[in-house]
Amino acid sequence: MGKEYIEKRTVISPEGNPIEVDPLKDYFCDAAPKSCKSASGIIEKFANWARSESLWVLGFGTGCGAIEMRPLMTPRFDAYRFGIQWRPTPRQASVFVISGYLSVKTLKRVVRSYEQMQNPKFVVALGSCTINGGMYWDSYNTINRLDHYMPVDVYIAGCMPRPEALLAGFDKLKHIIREGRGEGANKYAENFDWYKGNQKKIIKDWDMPDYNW
Amino acid sequence: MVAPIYIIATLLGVAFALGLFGKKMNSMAGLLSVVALGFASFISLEWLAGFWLYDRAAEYIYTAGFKPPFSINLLMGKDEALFTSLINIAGFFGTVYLWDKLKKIGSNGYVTLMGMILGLNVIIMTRDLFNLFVFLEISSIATAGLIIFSQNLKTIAAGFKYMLATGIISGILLLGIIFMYYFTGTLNIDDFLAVHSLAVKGFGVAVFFVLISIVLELKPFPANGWGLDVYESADSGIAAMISAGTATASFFVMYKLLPLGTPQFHMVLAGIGLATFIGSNLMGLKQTNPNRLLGYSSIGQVGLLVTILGLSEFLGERTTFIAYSILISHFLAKAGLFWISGIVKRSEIKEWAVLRNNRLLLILFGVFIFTLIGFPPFPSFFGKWDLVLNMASNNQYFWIVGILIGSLLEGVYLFRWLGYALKLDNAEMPAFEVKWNKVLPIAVFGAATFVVGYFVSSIHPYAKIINYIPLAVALAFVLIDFLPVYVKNTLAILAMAYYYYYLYPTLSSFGAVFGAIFMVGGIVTLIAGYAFKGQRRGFYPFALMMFAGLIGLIEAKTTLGFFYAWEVMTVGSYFLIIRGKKSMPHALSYMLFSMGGAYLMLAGFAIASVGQFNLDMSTLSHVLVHPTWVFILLAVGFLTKTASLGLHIWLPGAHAEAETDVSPMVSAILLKAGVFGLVTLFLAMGDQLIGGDVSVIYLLGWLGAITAVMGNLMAAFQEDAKRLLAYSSVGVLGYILFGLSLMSHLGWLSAVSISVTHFMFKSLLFLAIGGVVWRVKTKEMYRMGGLIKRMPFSFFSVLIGIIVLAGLPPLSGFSGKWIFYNAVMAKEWYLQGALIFFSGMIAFLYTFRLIHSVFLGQLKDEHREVKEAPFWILVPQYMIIGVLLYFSAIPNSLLKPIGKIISPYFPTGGLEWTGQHAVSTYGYWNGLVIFYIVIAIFVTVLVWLIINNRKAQKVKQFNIVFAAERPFKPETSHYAYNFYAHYRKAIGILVEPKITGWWEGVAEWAHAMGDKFRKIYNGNGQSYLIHIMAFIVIIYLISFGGF
Amino acid sequence: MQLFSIEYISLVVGFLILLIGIWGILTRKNILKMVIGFSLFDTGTHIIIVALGYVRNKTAPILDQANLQTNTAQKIVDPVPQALVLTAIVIGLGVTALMLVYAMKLHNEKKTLNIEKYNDLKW
Amino acid sequence: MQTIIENLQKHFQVVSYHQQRENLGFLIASKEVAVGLITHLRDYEGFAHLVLLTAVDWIEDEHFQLTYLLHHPEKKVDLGVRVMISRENAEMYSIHHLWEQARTYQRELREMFGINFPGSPDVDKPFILEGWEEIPPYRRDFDTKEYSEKTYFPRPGRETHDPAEYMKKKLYPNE
Amino acid sequence: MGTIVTKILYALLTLFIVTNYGLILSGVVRKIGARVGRRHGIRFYQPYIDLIKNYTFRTRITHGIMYYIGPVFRLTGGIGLLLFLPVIYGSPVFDNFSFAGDLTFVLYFQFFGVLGMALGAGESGHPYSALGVSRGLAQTTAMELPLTLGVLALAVQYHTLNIHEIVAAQQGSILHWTLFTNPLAAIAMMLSFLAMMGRSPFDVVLAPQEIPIGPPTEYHSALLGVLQLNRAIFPAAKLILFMNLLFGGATNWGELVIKTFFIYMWSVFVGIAYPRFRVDQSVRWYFGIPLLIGVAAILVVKYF
Repeated sequence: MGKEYIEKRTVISPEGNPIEVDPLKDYFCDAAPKSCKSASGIIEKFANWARSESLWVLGFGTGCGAIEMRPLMTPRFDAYRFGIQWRPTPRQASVFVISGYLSVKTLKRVVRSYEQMQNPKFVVALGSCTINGGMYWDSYNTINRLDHYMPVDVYIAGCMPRPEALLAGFDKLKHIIREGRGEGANKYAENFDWYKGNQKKIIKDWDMPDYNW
Repeated sequence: MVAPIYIIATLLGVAFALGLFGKKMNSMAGLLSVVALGFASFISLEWLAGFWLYDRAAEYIYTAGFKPPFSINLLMGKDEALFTSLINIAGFFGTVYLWDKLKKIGSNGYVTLMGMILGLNVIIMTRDLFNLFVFLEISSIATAGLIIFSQNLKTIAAGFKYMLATGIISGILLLGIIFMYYFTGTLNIDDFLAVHSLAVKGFGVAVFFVLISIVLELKPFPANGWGLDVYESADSGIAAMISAGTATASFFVMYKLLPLGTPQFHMVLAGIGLATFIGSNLMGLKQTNPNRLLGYSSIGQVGLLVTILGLSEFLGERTTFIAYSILISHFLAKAGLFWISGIVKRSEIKEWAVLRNNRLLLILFGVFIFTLIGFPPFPSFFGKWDLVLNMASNNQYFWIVGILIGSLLEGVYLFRWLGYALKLDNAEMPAFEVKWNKVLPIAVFGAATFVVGYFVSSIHPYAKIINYIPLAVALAFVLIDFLPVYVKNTLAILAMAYYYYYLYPTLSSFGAVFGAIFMVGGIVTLIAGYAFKGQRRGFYPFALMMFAGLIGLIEAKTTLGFFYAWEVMTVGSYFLIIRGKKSMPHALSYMLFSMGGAYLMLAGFAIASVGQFNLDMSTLSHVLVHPTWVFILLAVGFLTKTASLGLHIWLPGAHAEAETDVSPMVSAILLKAGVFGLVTLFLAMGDQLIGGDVSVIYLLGWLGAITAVMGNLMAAFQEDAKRLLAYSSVGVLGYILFGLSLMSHLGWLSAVSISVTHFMFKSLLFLAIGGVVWRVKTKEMYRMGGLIKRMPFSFFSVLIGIIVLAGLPPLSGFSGKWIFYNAVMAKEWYLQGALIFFSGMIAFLYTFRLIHSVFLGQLKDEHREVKEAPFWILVPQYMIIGVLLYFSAIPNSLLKPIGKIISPYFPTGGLEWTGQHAVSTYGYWNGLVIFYIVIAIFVTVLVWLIINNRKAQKVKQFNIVFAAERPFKPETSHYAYNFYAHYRKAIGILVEPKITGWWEGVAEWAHAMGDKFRKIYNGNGQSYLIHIMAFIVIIYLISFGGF
Repeated sequence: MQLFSIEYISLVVGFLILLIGIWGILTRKNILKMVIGFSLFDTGTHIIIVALGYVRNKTAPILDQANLQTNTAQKIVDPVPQALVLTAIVIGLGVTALMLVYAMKLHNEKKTLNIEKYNDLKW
Repeated sequence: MQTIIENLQKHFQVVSYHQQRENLGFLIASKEVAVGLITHLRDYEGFAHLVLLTAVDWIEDEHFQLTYLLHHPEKKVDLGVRVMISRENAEMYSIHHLWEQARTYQRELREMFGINFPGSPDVDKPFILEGWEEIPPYRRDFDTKEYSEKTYFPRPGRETHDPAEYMKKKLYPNE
Repeated sequence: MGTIVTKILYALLTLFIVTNYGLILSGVVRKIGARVGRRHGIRFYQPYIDLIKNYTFRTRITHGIMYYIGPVFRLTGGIGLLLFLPVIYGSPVFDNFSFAGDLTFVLYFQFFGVLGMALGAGESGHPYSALGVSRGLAQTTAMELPLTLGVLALAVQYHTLNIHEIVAAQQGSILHWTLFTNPLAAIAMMLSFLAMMGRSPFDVVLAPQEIPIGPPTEYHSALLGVLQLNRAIFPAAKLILFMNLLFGGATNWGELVIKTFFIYMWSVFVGIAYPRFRVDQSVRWYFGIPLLIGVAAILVVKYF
């Protein structure tokens, strides 16, 4: 119910011929993601250094933890000095900060945004809610483990973690990237069916393609 | 030679003989009448031929064996022969037309008709005043008799009013006659003319009574309500007789008696005529009943003829030519129109769309309307030309203004009517019955308009040197209209190509440039015509007619030739424009603005001809009187065609609603006619000063700059793609006007080169957008979108088109802008120059909007399977693109020749070329190097990007970042409607349609005035009589009361 | 022309009748009355014609044996107006007759003779 | 407040009235009269503002309690109208024609409690939950913990304690 | 042949220097902005890292051919503008291709990239892209009017549209700068310059970092990298243009760096001090005082 927009429909062309439109197939690219080989040796190291020093964060406040991210930009914490800056669109961002609990409804948007980011991409998950559901662990609508739905590079524990903890988390992420372990995007592509299965298990009204390019 | 008395004898004899016929012999009676009228026509035509071909002398016919004043005498001269021919032919064909109706009435009908024609014949021939009275009465009794056969109450009431009025009028005539007799002792007109000079005091009053009653017979405004009612209610065949026959005869009486009047009375007469002409055409605006409309028009035309008579002192020996050419046009056209009305039998002009069911009648209808208004090649065109020219040479500008205003008003309702007939929906209207005997007279008269037109032009000293071959070729396409479109298209292209080949060696200077635009442009746009299927009836004659007119402009040696070509072009383009689905109102306003502009030009040419020995175009360079006015009139005339601000309101609709390949013809090519006119004018006349210190061209420069800004601004706010392009044409033409106004080498170089490139990019854009509209069946840009995926070739065309339009380097549009900047600097018109630059900025707004809203953004569901535009529409586009790219890389291939053409006129301040490197006083520019450098950088960057960006995943239209959501419909995700909302908020106040509103106000005011005036015709016969009496008193006071 | 001469009086009378006729045509609403006015107008005209052609102490321009021989031209009044008036009367008759036919037809259709009722066509 | 109630009792059958505070009272009306009563309160008594509409699941009594909380902007008093409706075939008359915003509350109640409001616009559209297939989650017979464990991959190792017991043990381990 | 090769090599040299200068300049300016806000701020070489990172993305998508070559147009516009300008006065090395076109050409050429980029953004199908373009174009038209008037006033003053000659006329003393010889034109042009640089209060076109709006919304990876390169080169080229026109040009790189830095700081100062205009507000603003100043500049040079 309420999903007419993904049902097949027939429109009339200017010449008067009926055209069948299948929204999911016609509007969206349905290619599956592929795991990308990393370059070899020093080039990849250099690239990883660049990636780690230029963390463009997707500005998407997913939960209550979003409020903890704002002070990061203030003179007191000033994340800019670490090469962290906010981008308004997933296309240009490389780090996705999941800031707090995720309801099923939010998860759907998160998955979409995550998939719209380009490889390599990194996920930083904030707070206990993303780890095990936190205080909402037995809620009918809040996920318990984020890593069942997308690869998570860094968990930052706390309810909520303070900005200092966040900075420490970002620092950890930098190390991970520099060591070449930030391959979440590839992991996602390789285990795509599993992740997709988990996602589809809880997102009942699935109105998007399997992979949002 | 058969003696003219046999006309009378035959008609009278047959009329009496018919009285003997019984009821059962109606066909027999009819046949006899037709034969009699045919014989009468033969006699008068024979005389006419005798006069014309063999120079016979006029012949008097004496009756009863005495000479006047003791008997009645008749005269058969050249004029009489002509007029009796007209009357008898009208009678002959009228009877054929009325065959069924008269048969129903019986022999009495024939008798009455014979009586009427007889009466009119005698009226024309007689030289005896009392005899004139008698036969006037006979013909009006006969007319009333014909009317009374109708069974319709309205008709009978109208007939009664007619009787009352003519009774009173002839009573007054009789009084006048008897007093004239009392004072002179004779009734013979020739004798009156002899004694006229020694008239006593009372004699003048007597003459006044005679003349005023003849004037009243001609139905002057406002004492003509009775005539209108008859026109409206009588059977169309009878109305045709009255309009063609009675009015013609009455006119001749006026002509005959004219020398009786004093010069003052002639002026009064002219005034009455003009008031009638303007008044009845003004009131005609509100008419919806076709017959009444024709009545108004008829009265108006007769008013014009009366004016001409009244002004005969000024017109001198040309009076006859002018009056006759207009009269014959009116005679043929009005009879034809009444007859058509009788076949159509619709009492609302909006229902005339039904006429489309019969192609022949529709064509004839158009022919008659154009004849009536005075378009070439019909006789009245030459009449009006001579009229205005002669009035100008006598400094009678007031009359010129009046006559032209009246003609324009007439054009309003006639063209509206034509538009209704051509365009309104006729789906649910039943076809009407067409009988051969009804069509035959109309067809004969229709053909006669051409024959007479040719004849008239052949006796006109200047008209006969015009080259009519292109027009004839265009008209010949009417005959092969049944052929399939590809045959006609090929023929048309061949004809154009051959003519260009033939013309090419003779072209020089600006003629060569504009000749190339007109002819090559025509051929290129005609190629798109192959995309059409079927027959495409009615396209080729008019397309070729338009091109014939354009060619004529270049070929024109005389101002008459120029004006002729201008009008031919207008006719052709009118029919091209009205072909569009919703273009009826736009075609009307196009026509009216064109007419208005043409009349200004006519006036300008007329003033320019004063004191000249001939009408050569070169006379414009040494205009003797009012050169400033000539300049302004001609300039404004041309500016109507180039759609400058204030005169632009016809353009957007006309160009936008036209068909795919018509839009480029009218927008990219036709507008250049105005530019060519301006070029010719500026070269011939140079600058003019108003009041000694304000330069007209300076003002035109400002006008051009403001037009450029406003045209572009309005383009930016359009939702309709073709309308956007149309407004863009307004803007670019403003540019060109500005460039020409600079009156310097560079200014002209930029204007002429923009003229050429505008032809190319606007054809390109109109064809490309037209091709898209062809497929997606809408012109609203926001209904399209994402079509780049479906129509990549069209997209590329539009891309090139807008880059050239916006004047972005490295493509050739920039050359115009660059030259232009230098020209502005040299001329020191900085503020105007800044405006022009600003308008160029606004061009970015609408060009981006055009390409984005149509080709980029979200593809709509309905358009998922649209095909690329038809092949034959793409072909000319890519031809143009090829040339554009060539001009971009090698700019001097275009600019050098134009520079050479300009140099003789503006020798200093040109460009210095070293290869492709151009240097002006202020700056420099090397198109080729820029082209190479930009391409080199572009390729390098592209390669760099491709190296870095391999294997990109192709995605579909909804794979966009949508704030973590997804788009639901393409419609809601396509930002296109009101694209510049914020801009509108900021400066939208500039583009409120104030000018359109002003023109609408003018139109409304004219209609309201017409409506107000016509209320005097309250339908009461008695009021009409009061009008007549009051008219007499007022005219008497004006003539004799000294005011 | 002398005051109170027969031709003057008839001229004045003729004009009076003519004016009465015009007055009738312009003011009466009844069609028949208008036709009568028209007749008066005609008659007035005719009287004027005759009056203008009258020459004192001369006879009617009827050529008989008696006056055919001597100075006919001096004895008769101007014959042309006489001839004209005859024609005019005939024509006037014709016109009046036709008007009456019209009046009849109009009355048959609308059962009224008021001219103001016949204004279906206007403007 | 009292006068309002007295007025009301003239027109409507008010089951009980309970004054909680000086400016807050609750009354219980039957399902049939409730809408008329609320309309009356809005149009004649001046309770112009619908503060909220909510429900309580009295599973033991087998009914839902709907609470319409109305506010009187001039007198600054609130009046709650309670309506008991059966859990079986839970249905109530819609009041979206009185307050436009009521439709949102009713959509929420429809989704969370499964209380139907026939005629309320969009009442069947998903409100917060997208594609919910179980029994409505706010009904007390829906076991969220069981559902969560079944659905959301609970991370193993999580221990749950009774807070009072746990803290006592932790703070006073010796007792 | 040899001259062409040297020309190309010289052009590459200029390009290299200006690209680096542009990148560092943007980093430094952001650093200064941070310091003003009592922050430590980014590292001055951060733009390099961002640039490299964008080129090292492993996946990318494309919405179609125009989307793909839109950034190419953009960067071609930027590089072209730079190479058609005389960068260092009197230096044959850094004169590049300024022999090909004069000031008019340069003023028009800057739209080459803008239009191409707008088309590319349009093909992405994102409504915000089109919205950003529509805002940008509208603001540009308004901004160009005072600029044009100023340029015309300059051309009148120096009787040329040749940038070389304009620079040459300003040599000798600081008082020969157009800024002092023709202050009205300079003011008009510097006001237009604000919107040209796209900083606050005229930055609603991109609305950086706040709402996902503006033409580059859909651009990423190497496509974004190309745009970033352009964002280093294009403003630098514009700075050089203004320096040549108003501030006496530069005879060496040091002078160029100092002058352009201060010209840039003008827009930075204004940007920090003033909040953002809506598009209709900025359009109206440009039709107000700046336009009047421009007209006054014209009148002054014409009649005095």
